[in-house]
Amino acid sequence: MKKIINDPNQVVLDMVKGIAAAYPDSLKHLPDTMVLARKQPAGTEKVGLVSGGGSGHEPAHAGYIGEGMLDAAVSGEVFTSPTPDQVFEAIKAVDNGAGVFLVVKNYTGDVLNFEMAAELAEAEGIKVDHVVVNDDVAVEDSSFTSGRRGIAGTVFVHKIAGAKAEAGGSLEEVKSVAEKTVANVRSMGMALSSGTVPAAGKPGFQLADDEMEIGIGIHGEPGIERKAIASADEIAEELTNQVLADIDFAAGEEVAVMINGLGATPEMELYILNGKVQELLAEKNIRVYKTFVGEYMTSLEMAGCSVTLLKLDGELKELLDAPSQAPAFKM
Amino acid sequence: MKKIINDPNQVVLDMVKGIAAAYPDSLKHLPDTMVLARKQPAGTEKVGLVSGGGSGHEPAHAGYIGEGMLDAAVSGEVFTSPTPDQVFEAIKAVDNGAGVFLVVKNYTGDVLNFEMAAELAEAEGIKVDHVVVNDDVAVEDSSFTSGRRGIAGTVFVHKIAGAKAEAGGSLEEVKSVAEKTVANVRSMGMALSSGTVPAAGKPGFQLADDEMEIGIGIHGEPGIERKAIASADEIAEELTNQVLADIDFAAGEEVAVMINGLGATPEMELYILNGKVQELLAEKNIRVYKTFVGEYMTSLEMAGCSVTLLKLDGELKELLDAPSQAPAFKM
Amino acid sequence: MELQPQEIKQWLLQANQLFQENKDYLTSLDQAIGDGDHGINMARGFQEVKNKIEPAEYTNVSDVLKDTAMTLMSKVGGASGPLFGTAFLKLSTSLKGVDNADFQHFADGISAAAEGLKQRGKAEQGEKTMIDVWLPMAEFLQSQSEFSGEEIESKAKSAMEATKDMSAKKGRAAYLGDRSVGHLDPGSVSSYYLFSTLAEIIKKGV
Amino acid sequence: MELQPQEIKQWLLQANQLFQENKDYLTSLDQAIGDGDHGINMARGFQEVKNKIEPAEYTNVSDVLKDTAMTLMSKVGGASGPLFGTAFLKLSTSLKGVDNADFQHFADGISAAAEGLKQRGKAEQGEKTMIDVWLPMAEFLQSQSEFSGEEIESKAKSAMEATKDMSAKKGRAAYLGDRSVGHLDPGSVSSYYLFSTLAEIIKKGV
Ligand SMILES: Nc1ncnc2c1ncn2[C@@H]1O[C@H](COP(=O)(O)OP(=O)(O)O)[C@@H](O)[C@H]1O
Ligand SMILES: Nc1ncnc2c1ncn2[C@@H]1O[C@H](COP(=O)(O)OP(=O)(O)O)[C@@H](O)[C@H]1O
Ligand SMILES: [Mg+2]
Ligand SMILES: [Mg+2]
Ligand SMILES: [Mg+2]
Ligand SMILES: [Mg+2]
Repeated sequence: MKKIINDPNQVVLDMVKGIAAAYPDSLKHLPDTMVLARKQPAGTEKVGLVSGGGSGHEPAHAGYIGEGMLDAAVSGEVFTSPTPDQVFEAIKAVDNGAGVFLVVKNYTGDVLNFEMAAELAEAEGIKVDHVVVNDDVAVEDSSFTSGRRGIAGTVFVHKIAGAKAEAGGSLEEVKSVAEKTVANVRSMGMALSSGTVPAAGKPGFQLADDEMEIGIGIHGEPGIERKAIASADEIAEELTNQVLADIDFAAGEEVAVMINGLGATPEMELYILNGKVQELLAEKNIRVYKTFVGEYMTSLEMAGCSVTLLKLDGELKELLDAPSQAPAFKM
Repeated sequence: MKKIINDPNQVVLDMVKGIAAAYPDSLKHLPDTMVLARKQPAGTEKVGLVSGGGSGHEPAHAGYIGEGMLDAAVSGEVFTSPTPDQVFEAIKAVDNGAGVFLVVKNYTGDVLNFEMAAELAEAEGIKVDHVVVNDDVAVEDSSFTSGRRGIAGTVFVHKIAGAKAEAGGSLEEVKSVAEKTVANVRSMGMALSSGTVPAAGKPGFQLADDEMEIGIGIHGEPGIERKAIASADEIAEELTNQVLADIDFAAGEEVAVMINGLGATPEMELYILNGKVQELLAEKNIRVYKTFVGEYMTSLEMAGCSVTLLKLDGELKELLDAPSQAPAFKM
Repeated sequence: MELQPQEIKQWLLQANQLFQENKDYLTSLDQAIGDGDHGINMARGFQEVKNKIEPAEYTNVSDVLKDTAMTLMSKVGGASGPLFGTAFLKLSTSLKGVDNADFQHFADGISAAAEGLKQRGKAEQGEKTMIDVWLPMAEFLQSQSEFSGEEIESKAKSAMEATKDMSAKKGRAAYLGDRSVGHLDPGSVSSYYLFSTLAEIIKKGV
Repeated sequence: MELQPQEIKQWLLQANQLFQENKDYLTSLDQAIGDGDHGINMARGFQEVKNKIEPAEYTNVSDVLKDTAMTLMSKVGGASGPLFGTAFLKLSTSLKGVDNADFQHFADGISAAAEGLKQRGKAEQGEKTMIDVWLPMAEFLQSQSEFSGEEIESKAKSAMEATKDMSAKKGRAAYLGDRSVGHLDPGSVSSYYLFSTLAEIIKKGV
């Protein structure tokens, strides 16, 4: 394992401190927690927006804190959901009376810990609601199992719910746009290599030199198929088609596209992939309203990418376009 | 070599097309070239700002095209300076009568090709001037040799010269702030592993599992020292001290900090490094005005990072803070 | 026999030792069908449990178990943190009011824990989760009238081993569906460790 | 003897073959003390030269060389593109007005090319660049009165080999300073390939 770290068991705290040190004017690190929160002007009365999850997905989630997006982010251990007490601290820190909305990715751990935090907060009289993001079409959407995972599409939920909260939307209104976003966002990823959890010290899985894995999760959870590495065009086709197969598109409908790098894949490759994705959408008469290419939801230094499509209507477009000061999603 | 590409010999063209496809409203791909340029409103009369270099440093340079930053970027083959005719096309495309300013990194190839392009443009009556960025303190600053390399500090030159041009500065004024930036910016990098040029098919160099290289260049050019991998704190100390040793600081002076990832290093590690860099600067009574953490000037999928400090005065601060719509440097 | 606060403490301290020793093994189980952090999570959590309960003096079993529950809840995270936290919290609540745990009280506590796990995890038996150890164990204890170290050990072991042939329906392994067959469920192995150290304590106490 | 347009063309086409065959070797030389693209650059550039000049009909040597120069200039990039481009442009300009190149004309052209390289590269002899092949070659030719394939080959080879012991002052290898000693300069090896194929053409033509 080669990493720029100090103690493998201290990476999250060191990181949280390093993030706070980077943005002292806009961020504060809540003492004795792994919570980063926005420094808000006194008298703010907006709905508080909290997200978080295991670490190792940077810039998710702390990079999305800022005017127009999140109010706080909770960092768990690497690839491990944060604990309820930590989430509870975040909720308390951002509650201004209008209630707090939680954006949760659909993993058992995240759901359990955030739910318990919400219970703790409600017991103290704080209004809390949440949405569970499950955009990963690599996994079957079943009510008999854990269901689909939440991956890069979560960033669109942050953006849109954040814009609504910033605009003064009520807790119910924020929830309603967040649910609309979840209903309309789909993603799928692939990997060429695994990341290494610092405390584990070795890669989460092994792929041969000529292999790739389609449908991989952002924690290295196995995908749909392991097979010979294909060209960028073929990968674009496979991911895009799987995403499109999962959601109905009428010709002429508009989408936002996110081409997300999983950590070690150079931007060059993401743009090469994007070229083909755009071509495929154009062929299918799906109009691209806006494209985001970069690292939005990573998996440590995994090499690979994901493709996310978000079907837009007028309301979602407006919220997607709203200003954001979050360092990782400035608009 | 595992990459998301089609033909290893077509990566630059595929990438340029993919970038153009991502930002169709703001960017255009000049036909039959590797030049991307800003779509400007008719009647624009600002100084045109052109940068470029070998590919493989994404988001440099095309990611910096946008209002408030570059007008065009020229992409050479991977790690290979673009040719004069390509740079010339960019110059012609962005010239609106106020002249064109070139930001060149100090590599023999870049300097030669951009100089020749300037000669071609001048022969056609276009006013052209340029600055050569040489921020890498890993290399001795000598007039008897090629001198220092240009690395991540170049992004600050884009930002500041871009803001000046956007504000209506003349070619001379743009040059003057660019030169001031170059005089005040210093960087140094390190690597844990090498990137692979697609057409070469194998890594540029090999580091053992317990080795790192200090002072590496962004094309894999060897550094100052190859030694046992150190902790993030030690790396922060080594890079920061080398940078500080090269430029005089009076206590209380202000800097902009850039912690730049070279490609495969997760943002988590960059923030861990940042924590220590900020601590070191605070100890030395150097005030940090603004911090940028992310991938700004990469070297394909090299694992590693660089630390850049830019000494600021009132003028540079104002220009650094000016709005920018460039996808990779929104402010 | 009755389990005294000191024995409950010993149980958890020995379990901690097992989690430290088997950290890499548990992590490798989780790498196969999950995200590869289970051993790290349990080792971290039980180290904190040790730090919390070792120096403390307890006069009743409920308090040791409550401290354990709260520590797991706030130090583990992931799926296993709230789940093991819930299990120990239910066990603690169930034993409130007595100093020592007699067999029936303890058996009822394990039943409450298993029920709590089902609710928290929204999972049923047979879905390849830790529930597949806790529920059979609860049922087995309800069929007994006295602590038996040997039988608890063997029951826990066979329940744990039975997860190997299951196809996961809950937790991360569910993403693999039938490809999870052939792998032990990491959380069930951890649960087995808990019951096997309990069995040792019982054997010593008898 | 005189070099005719057809021979110049043959020279460059054979050089292209050599660059294709030695692409990996040149790249590995550049990986050691540069950025590992020199072989790729030369192979790409000379492939384009071939595409340009092979189908064309030339009535004078200057035009073949000019097409070569312009192609290298616009297809290679990096340091070697403008440098080899400049060398061939100077050679072409120097041979303007004659159909075939006699020895003295050609020798003067190589001198002009070497001078052009020095100016373009702002470099001197002994700094471990391609100039260390071109300049000795120019001086050698000025001391002769007729083409000699053997001597051109051996002169180019020894000049190329001499770069091994030099410490780089210009180009990317200069970042290494004295650590560049012990490695051949890639651009000098490419320059040697040019002169060694020229030598073969001369040998055949004699
Ligand atoms: N819904 C659930 N109900 C009960 N137990 C579960 C559930 N989901 C997961 N588990 C248990 O949690 C274990 C995984 O724990 P751990 O790896 O620590 O957390 P995570 O899955 O969040 O990484 C699984 O092996 C399984 O036994
Ligand atoms: N200033 C210079 N003058 C002359 N030749 C130079 C100079 N700098 C570099 N070279 C030559 O260029 C060669 C490197 O070419 P290449 O690898 O294609 O370009 P780059 O260095 O831009 O990657 C060196 O081996 C050297 O011979
Ligand atoms: Mg986990
Ligand atoms: Mg090069
Ligand atoms: Mg796990
Ligand atoms: Mg080179």
